[in-house]
Amino acid sequence: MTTKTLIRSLAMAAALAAAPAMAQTPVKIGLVTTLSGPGGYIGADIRDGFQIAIDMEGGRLGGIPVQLLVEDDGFNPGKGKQVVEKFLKTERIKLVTGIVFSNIAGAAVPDVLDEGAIYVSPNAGPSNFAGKECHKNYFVVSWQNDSLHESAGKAVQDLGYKRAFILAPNYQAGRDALTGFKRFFKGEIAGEVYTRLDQTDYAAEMAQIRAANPDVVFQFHPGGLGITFLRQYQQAGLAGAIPMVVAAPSMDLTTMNSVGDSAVGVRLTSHWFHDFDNPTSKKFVEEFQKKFNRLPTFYASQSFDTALAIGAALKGTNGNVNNTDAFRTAMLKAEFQSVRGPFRFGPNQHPIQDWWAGEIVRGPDGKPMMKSGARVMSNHGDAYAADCKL
Amino acid sequence: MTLVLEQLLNGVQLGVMLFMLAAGLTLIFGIMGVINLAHGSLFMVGAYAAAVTAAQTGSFLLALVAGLAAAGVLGMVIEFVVLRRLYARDHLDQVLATFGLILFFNQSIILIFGRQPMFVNIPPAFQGAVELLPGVPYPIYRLVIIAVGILVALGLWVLITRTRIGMLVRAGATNREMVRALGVDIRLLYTVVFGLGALLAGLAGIMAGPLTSVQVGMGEQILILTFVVVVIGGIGSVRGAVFGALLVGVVDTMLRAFLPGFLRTMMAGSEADALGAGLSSMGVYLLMALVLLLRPKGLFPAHG
Amino acid sequence: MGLVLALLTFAALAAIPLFPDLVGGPATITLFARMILYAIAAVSLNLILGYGGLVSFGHAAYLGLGGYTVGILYAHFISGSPFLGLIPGTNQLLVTVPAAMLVSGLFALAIGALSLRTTGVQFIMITLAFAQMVFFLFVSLKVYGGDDGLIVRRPNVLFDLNLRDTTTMYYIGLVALAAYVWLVARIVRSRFGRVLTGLRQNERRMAAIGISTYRYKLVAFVIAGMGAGLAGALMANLQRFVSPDMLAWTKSGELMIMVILGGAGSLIGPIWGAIALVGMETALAGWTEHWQFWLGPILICIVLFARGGLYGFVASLLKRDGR
Amino acid sequence: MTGPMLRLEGLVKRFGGLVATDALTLDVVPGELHALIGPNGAGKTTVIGQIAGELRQDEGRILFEGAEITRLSTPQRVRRGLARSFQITQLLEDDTALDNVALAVQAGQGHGFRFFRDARRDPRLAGPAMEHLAAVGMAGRAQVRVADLSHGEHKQLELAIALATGPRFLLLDEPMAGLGASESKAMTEILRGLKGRITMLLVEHDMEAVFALADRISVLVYGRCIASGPPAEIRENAEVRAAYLAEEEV
Repeated sequence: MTTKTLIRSLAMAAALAAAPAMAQTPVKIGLVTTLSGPGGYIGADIRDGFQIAIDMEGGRLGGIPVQLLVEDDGFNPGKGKQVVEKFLKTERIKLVTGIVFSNIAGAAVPDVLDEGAIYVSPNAGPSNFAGKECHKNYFVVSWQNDSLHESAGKAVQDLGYKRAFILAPNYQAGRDALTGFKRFFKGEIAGEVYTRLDQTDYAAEMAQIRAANPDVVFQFHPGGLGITFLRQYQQAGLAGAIPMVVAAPSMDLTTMNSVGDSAVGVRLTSHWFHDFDNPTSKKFVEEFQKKFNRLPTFYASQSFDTALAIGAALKGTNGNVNNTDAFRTAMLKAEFQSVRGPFRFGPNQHPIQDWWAGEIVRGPDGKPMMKSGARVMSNHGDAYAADCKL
Repeated sequence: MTLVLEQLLNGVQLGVMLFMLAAGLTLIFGIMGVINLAHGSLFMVGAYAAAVTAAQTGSFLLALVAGLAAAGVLGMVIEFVVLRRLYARDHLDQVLATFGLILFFNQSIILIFGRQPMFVNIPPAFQGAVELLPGVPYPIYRLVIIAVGILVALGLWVLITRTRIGMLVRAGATNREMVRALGVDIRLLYTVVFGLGALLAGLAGIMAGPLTSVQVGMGEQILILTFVVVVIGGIGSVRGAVFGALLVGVVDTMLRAFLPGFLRTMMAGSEADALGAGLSSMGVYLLMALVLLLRPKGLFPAHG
Repeated sequence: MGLVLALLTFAALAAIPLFPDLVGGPATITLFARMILYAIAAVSLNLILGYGGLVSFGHAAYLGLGGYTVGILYAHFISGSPFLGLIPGTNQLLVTVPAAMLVSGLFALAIGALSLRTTGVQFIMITLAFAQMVFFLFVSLKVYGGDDGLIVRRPNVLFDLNLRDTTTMYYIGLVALAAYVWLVARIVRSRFGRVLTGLRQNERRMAAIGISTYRYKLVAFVIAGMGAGLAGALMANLQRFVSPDMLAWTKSGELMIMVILGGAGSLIGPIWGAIALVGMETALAGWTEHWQFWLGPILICIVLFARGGLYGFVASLLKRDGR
Repeated sequence: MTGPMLRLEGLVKRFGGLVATDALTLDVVPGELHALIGPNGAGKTTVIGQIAGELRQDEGRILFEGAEITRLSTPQRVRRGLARSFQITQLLEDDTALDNVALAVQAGQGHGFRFFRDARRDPRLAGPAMEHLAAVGMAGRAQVRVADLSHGEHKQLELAIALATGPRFLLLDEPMAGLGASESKAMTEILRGLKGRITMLLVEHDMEAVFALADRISVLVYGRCIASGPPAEIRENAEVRAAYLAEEEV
């Protein structure tokens, strides 16, 4: 026996000896998210939503002590990969979550899966991981990207509009958005415009919208882009004239507060609103407001749900994350109370859930306020599940 | 046809914003030989100071004053603390040090105001739209920006052609050594020029605030476009900055507005959109390459 | 002394994967591999910036072009359809890397031919603007992922080596770095190199002895572009991912910082610079989310007070001891 | 070859409102050392710049050995045998004296695109370079870095570099400026040794040297040539005396 193998077997023996105590060592969860750049507030809400779930259980999830490691991906796929690599190899983490943007997920998630670790998405649900390339260790708690826009398309259809002008930035998620919208909107497309991702002035697009004079405008511009778009929509005198329907990412609470008055009247669809009247949601909103002194966005709610889902799986496996098959079985049962109400995983391990309409109205204090409305879709999955063979 | 007119106005308005940034940048380089990447940060800081003041007081006038003051003061601090040590250095050092400034300012803004974009309301007097032609309403505020731009250009023209400072500026832009030989207090001239450039950048930021969201990184987006303007117009030339800015503004807007539609008449919709979006974002750079091929020193070179 | 420092540097770099625990675990091998690849790009930039005095602010464009060449060839290899209907895709490293260098070199030729008609600050702005143009080109190339980037699911193939293994990639990078450094060392001592260093010191003098400077600058520009293409091609294999971010203007700025930080115009200074900057960024980012808040002033201080970079500092220390 | 070696015809150069060269016409015949003198600000260096091709004249033509070179670049002119030295020395400060001269030799040989062989070990460069250094009396200083050389040595090195390009015509811009008496004398002797072999146009303030060396002298005032002729004639010219006296009074 060489020295090296001797050391190795000693280490192994030590590890075995420590096994009974393992239940006490916290399970490490790696949360890589976007904390810098214009989308940084989304990452902050995802981090805080997850943390609230842990805090509410006193440092545990599903009764198992957990340790949350948070790192910024810098809104940069390469950086995201690096963080994931560090999580997997240096920290030996088996549970990764947190990514906001589809392009970063596209770059980093394959590395997690290649290492045999588990990824649970609190936000991004790009189409390529939902269909043929679905994976047994890949879960999405939020939504499949398209369904955001499918629900908006359905809502526009239900509202009876005939001609829609649709706009999105020229990148994968933007193109998916318009595809998703068109899947459920059956009327005429009065105009279809791709904007630039770095664009700050939409004057040219406003002129095109006015020239086309549609019944309704659907646009997908998340974060800062959307704020700019909405303000200029009002400035161009279009806000009162042509109604707008958007999906949740184009009108979260942060966007609404930044936009101010021009948000009033905009309709949206989402799977969760902060005024939902179920106990889990109420408790979550209350605790979140108490700790962070602001209302949680739907991003925070998704992350909270993600933490609950992981908690349920941890409980089912008694905190053993090394047996990923057992973990997966426990996870798929989704034995937790979602803030959204009914929730379950579809065959491709993406959510099947309800979608709701909402509207920005003027609140009692005169400021814009987000209000939930009627159900738009029930038990809605996604269009890609059929391609997934698990 | 009315759509073309409207897009033309949009292009001019973008050109005016670019001009306010490019004028400062080109003068600072022309007189001091300094390339200042942090010029975009002045734009951002002006916008932030105005946004915060407007949110606190609700007065656009106060916001204007605050924005100008912030950009001016910051400009002076930058000049005094960092750039002053770089006048004698080569451009490389200037680029790197001001690159460091960008990182610092962007993070400082995040630390102070957070990452969430801010927004300024259009002052009530300028809200709404006017009908330029029947059926073509145009936002008053954008017209105001164009007007301010014209005033700034006229003001600069008077300053440069009719005053002693302007005489020195002109002399300095053509021959830096000559100004030194004239025995002028060069420090004062530098401070005046730099302050002026900072104020213009701040003004552009203040004007941009109500149009676009005020957010970290807004300075760099426009800075690179400003570089294109300066290169096309000719370094050190205010006249070049005017023409370069209008050219870039109009070309950029027109390509964006009409190229995809034009391509769609020739090929399938989605391909046309993708190609159109790509070509229109590269358009101004191709324009710059073309200008360089014909006139390597730009359209209106200040140096002989 | 330069040779000794160079040999010491390479010996140390060659030893790093043998003692992974000493440098902080296996994940850091990836970190060091990235440093090595950035070092290739920095050395290539140093050829024109440090030796030739050409302040190119768009060097990341060639890095990205190299990476995308690998990515695009891989995408066509997987799909089976040839690029532009002519060029078949491949995953052979011995094909993709030279192809990447060729593509980067051709772009450098076109961009350099235009940019080098100008000098000074105009040159800086123009190289930056052209790099932006390439950036937007890839952002809008929908078929190759556009803004989202392009995933290279499996790394290229080189004989029977497992390139998925970071240590293997590390040594491939190190060999490439050594080869490129050797090439640059030969070039700067050659007749061509004498002209190049003369250009930096006094371009007016060069004209006055009858040297038409444009062609020399252009050739150097192309050699440097090819070096960055090499770095980019290997980086695409290491990260198994390319995105427009690789050719963002901030990346060009970082490459310049590496050169200056390590010591412009010295053979191995840029290698130290690449290691130092990537290391510093990683350390700061691990410490605070607002790491750029600290990196910015550090950079300014380096520019203002530490002339000659790390290499200049070490060289002056050694000289003092020697006397 | 008949006619002048260098001919300037109606050269005009303006800087803004200032006319630096005012319809200047001047001939330099083969083999002569032609001195160009004049008070400060007369535009002598501007003229040199135009002949060397560093400044583009606004009007007029420049002919070299009968051919018009007005549109040629500086390197093209150098390759035709028209070299210059600088008043403010333009040297590669980080390199040795030998390197500076060797580079000029290399430029003359035209093999710049060689990438592998160590240029410093190339005897085809070092050999001729050493000869040129020896010609200006600097053989012993070949391995000294330029930054460590004295001002006088910089001036000598300037000349050696110009010679290394193998010129038939040499533009000398104040080679004695800032030199001490003995250094000036040495420089005068070096130039005297070149006379006859290389045609020269000398701009110089050191009148002792000018009158010792020049075959002909032209006097430039405010960009115009007010007198041109052999030294003895110029010495007696009233207008020249007035121009110089006026300067001394200021």
